[in-house]
Amino acid sequence: MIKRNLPFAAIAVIALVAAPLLLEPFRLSLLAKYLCYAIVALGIGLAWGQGGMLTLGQGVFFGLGGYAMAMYLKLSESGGGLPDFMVWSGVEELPALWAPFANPVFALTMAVAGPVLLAVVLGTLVFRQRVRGAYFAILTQALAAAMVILLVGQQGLTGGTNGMTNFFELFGADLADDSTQRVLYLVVAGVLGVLYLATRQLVNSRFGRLLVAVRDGEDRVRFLGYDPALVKTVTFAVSAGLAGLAGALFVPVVGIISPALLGVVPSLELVVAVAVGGRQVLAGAVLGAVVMGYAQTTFSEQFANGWLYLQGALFILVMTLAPKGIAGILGRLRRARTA
Amino acid sequence: MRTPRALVSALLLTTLAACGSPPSGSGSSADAQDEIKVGVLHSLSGTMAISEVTVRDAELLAIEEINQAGGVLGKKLVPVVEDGASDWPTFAEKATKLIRQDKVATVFGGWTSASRKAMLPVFERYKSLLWYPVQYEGLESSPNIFYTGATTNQQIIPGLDYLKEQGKKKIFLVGSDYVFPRTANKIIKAYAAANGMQVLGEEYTPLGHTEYSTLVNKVVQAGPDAVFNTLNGDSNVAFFKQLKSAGVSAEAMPVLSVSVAEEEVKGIGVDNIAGHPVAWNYYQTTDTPANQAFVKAFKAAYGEDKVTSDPMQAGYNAVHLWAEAVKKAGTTEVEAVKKAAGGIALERPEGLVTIDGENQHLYKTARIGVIRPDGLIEQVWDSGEPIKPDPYLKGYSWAGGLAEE
Amino acid sequence: MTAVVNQLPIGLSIAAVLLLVALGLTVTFGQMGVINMAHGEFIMAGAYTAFLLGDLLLALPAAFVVAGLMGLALERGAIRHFYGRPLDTLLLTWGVSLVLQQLARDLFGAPNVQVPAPSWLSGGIGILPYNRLFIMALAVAGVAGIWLYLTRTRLGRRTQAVVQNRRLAATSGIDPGRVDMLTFFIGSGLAGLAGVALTLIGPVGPALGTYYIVDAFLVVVAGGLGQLRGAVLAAVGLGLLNSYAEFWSDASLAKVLVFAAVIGFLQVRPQGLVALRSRALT
Amino acid sequence: MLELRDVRVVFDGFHALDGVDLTVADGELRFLIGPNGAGKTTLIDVITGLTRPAAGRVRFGGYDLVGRKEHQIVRLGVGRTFQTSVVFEELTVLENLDLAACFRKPLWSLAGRRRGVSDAVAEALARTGLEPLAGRSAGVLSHGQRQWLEIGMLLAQRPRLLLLDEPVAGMSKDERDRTGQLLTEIADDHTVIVVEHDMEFLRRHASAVTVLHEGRVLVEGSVEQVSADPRVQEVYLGRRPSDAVGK
Repeated sequence: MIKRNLPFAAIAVIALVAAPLLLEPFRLSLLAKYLCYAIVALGIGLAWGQGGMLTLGQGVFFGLGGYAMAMYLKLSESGGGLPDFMVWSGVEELPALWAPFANPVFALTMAVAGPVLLAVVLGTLVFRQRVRGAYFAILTQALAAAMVILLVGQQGLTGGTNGMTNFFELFGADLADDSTQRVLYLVVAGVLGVLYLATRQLVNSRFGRLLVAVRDGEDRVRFLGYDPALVKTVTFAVSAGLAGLAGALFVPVVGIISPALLGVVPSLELVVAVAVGGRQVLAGAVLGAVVMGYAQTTFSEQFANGWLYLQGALFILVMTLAPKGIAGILGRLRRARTA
Repeated sequence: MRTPRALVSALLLTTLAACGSPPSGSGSSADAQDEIKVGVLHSLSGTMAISEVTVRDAELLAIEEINQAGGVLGKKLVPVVEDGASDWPTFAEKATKLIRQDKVATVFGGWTSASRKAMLPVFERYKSLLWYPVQYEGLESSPNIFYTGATTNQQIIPGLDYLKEQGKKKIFLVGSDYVFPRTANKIIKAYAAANGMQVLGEEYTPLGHTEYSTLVNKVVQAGPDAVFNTLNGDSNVAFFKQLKSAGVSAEAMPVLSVSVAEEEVKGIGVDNIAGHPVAWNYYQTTDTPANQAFVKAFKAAYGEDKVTSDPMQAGYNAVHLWAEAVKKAGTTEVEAVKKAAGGIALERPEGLVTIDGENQHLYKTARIGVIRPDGLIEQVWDSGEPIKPDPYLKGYSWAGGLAEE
Repeated sequence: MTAVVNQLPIGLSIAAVLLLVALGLTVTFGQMGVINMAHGEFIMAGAYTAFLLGDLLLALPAAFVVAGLMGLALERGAIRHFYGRPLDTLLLTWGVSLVLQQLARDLFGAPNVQVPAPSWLSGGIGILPYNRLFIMALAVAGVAGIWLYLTRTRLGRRTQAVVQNRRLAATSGIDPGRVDMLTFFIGSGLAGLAGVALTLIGPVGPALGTYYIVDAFLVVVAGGLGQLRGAVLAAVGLGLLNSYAEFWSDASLAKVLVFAAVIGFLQVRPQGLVALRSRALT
Repeated sequence: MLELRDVRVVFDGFHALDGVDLTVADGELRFLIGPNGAGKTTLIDVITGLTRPAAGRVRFGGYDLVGRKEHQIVRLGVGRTFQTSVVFEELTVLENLDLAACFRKPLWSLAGRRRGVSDAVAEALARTGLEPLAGRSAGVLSHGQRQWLEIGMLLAQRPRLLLLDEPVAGMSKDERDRTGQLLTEIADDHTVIVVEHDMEFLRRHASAVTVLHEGRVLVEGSVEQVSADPRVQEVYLGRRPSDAVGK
């Protein structure tokens, strides 16, 4: 098995090294952005593809991670003073909620722990009551809607609709500098690689088998002596943590976090990406996120109006003709070739 | 192990495809020497498209006019149009693309404050130039942005002056929940305190909110002389419809809006909003020779049923002002253009505008208008002369606490 | 004090809007288990029908048919291949909703359009304008109509039979496919009616559907799977909650509170307000 | 070991169980029979926590079962199968059994990959004769094999009390015989309750039988006693010929 994976690992490493060399800095940071989305997609692949939980609120966790990171960046630049948007919003004293985020370790921890905690609370509340399937999907979607309203309403704390932008440096490195962006790309790609392997390990473990069992027969699993609510909550929390980490990486790469990134539509778009790539295989989820991100950039550059048509049509086609996504098509091709 | 081999390869191929994608703007050798690329960056899709598409149209019209007249420095302007998709991070991304890949000389774009705030670091980072065409909340003066819409002392404060003149002492503030309304309302409250006016209430609703019966109830119960409305977009439609059906008339309780222009009136329904005042610097009916030409040209280009509005005109002006500055500087180089821009004065549809070299805003005439039954806006008051832009309200003693940098 | 009292009829009128936008969903989601994310765009289609006809009363039946036919096309063209896969349907119909939104933008333009309100709806009783009362009446009529249809007509009883046991219904001579078509036609048609009503109080533009879809789903979830009674109770409850929460705080907080209430509510009654007991192991 | 007292279940006014008393001793093999709607499956549902009784007590080895969640009851040592077998089709036979065997382990320890085959799983494989199919995905099994896999999963759980809901329904003659054999083996070292319709199967493998009718216990005794009882003949013959004894 290790042998079979070796060539791919080699190609991955080459791509990691080659992309920064071949790509213009602007394109490279776009690629880094897609890879951030790919980390979220990994979590969706786990929760939805493996666990059958269609989460339409993944943007919320992504956003929480992003905001935690943004708070740190803002504070580190203002040197403990008030961040720029608070001045505009008429806030006079640094809110107590903000103070601990001056510490990078705390901020990074919260970027993951915050989403995990929210997922655990929400998961416990809904899964214990056996809310599932479509109900769960709708609730997570409502969560995304409610979260956006909450963030926008607390302008003094969160920057409102604007969100937070105008970041200059991360750990002393100038974010505007191309070399910093290159390092960030490598970090994101590396993190994605590690998380991909870890998630794959989880999927292949007994826990992964249990998760599939919960997906296909939640009630039956109860009679095997497991608590499906616990299994689902843990999985949901893992996917939330992945999204949170992705959000934290996203902020220095893209330079902005705003409610627009975590609402209903971006959350759904990520699910679309996973479906297009192929939800049943983790690599499909990653592939989907990169492909859809790339497609969105390219198509919106060429025909802005067509993008919605294309996205909608692509989705209808994938769901009706290839529910297993690109991964399914490739898998079939491969089988056809070997057969 | 369960991962299809082909899939992993595909993943890598995509990565490499992204690598190999030819950066279309980098072929500068192909760039004809007689062309200047300029960026046009507005939301062409999503919720903001309603407003921004018309601004893009006006900007493209101005570019066309300049090309008809022989271009700038003997070169033709070539617009590179991008879609901000009503999404702030997309604005930042597309701005980066326009600057770094297309290497445009300048960008005209943005509408919401959020989109401007998102683009600001990009333009500052790459020392490029943005022309922002919409009235906004002030408290900003980026060296890399020219603001061709009104700042607060050219719209909000004249609006309040007008209400005061009309004897409206008790006002109620209604706004969408984002930066502009909140900042505007801070200014209004300070103004009211200094001018013996009373603010009876201050309410915010989420963007895209459409249920206003509770809010209308609150307003009616408070019984103000006038309402100061900073709602944005579709919410205005719901608000005015529900206000009208609650039996509130423009005579009894005028609602002064700062985000409702000719274009929006159509969607709200003239019946629902006729008689209410608005505050801008320009109306389609503004009586200047430049405006007659502009309205005519715009209708000829985009259809007789099209209306022109303040932000459209401000976008249209932005292109002409930039072209003027480039001519004066003799180059499109950013620092030279900025330097040349200060002091440029042009007769525009809204009247005489002058670029304030210091804060890169415009001297503009404030105009209050009332919506006519035909959907156009009739001017009922103006400031007499162009007002010097004062984004930090330094010239207003009562605004002391608001404007710290 | 009057303001507080006024919030009661206001809450009920909000409830009527919620009920109207959710009514079609209780039929399609409830009776067929289909999550139709394009429901909002059917509402939009109803509103644009009113715009094209320019007459409210004429628009009601027309919008019902237009939205109903769109629903029918969606059901025949795509959804019927997806029965038993509610999550896939959800994503599929979301794709449809994107396409419909862009289509509306291309057909009618991005700006909002104006549907003139009929003069006989100007004025009102107390705090409630006639147009609100009209919406409330329409909601009541919609509920009554659905109830009569399901319980008093042969077709309606067949629908119930198919919902309860598809195979059994099929063996007793009912064609479940046709019942599905009809159910979807009616559910989507109700969205069209809601769209016409919404032109009285809100914007008519390509984004119309997106403003209502989340609320509509919350009503259905809180109301319990496809239970008419539940949907009515949930709409009234959420409408009143919204009205008073906004009155005592603000609109943003009211929306968040409504979401929290639905989550909290599911803790007490996980299957919504009204739920059927089922012995089946799913 | 298992003791039910005056258990009542009401579905929308219908009394599915109307005061059932039942005692099953340690090591016993008990058959539950009765016409359709008699409440057999409901009784199992009550014991395993799927249905909450309106009234009555269910005690198992000193624990009160009413109000406990399904998985908690399993953890006390009560396992069951379902009429329509539910196995996880995407998992292999071995993985199905392995999951069943692992439920006592802490959840975090499951994050590791499975190494080897545990004793409980090996034993379940051997007893059900599914060894040759261990690596196959459960989705390709025949109906009979699925039932055995379910029983195997039950065995892998190492429960103290097994509840089998119509284990031979729909099986061929051969399969029924093998299941019967399996059942006898299991009954040697477990307490078992079997719900069954098939009278022939009953005669061959049952010793103690409880007959349910309209939510009540009609009669209890050996197969001979029960089938000779006129009331039993009446419920079966008089009302639902299709369920008649000896069908």
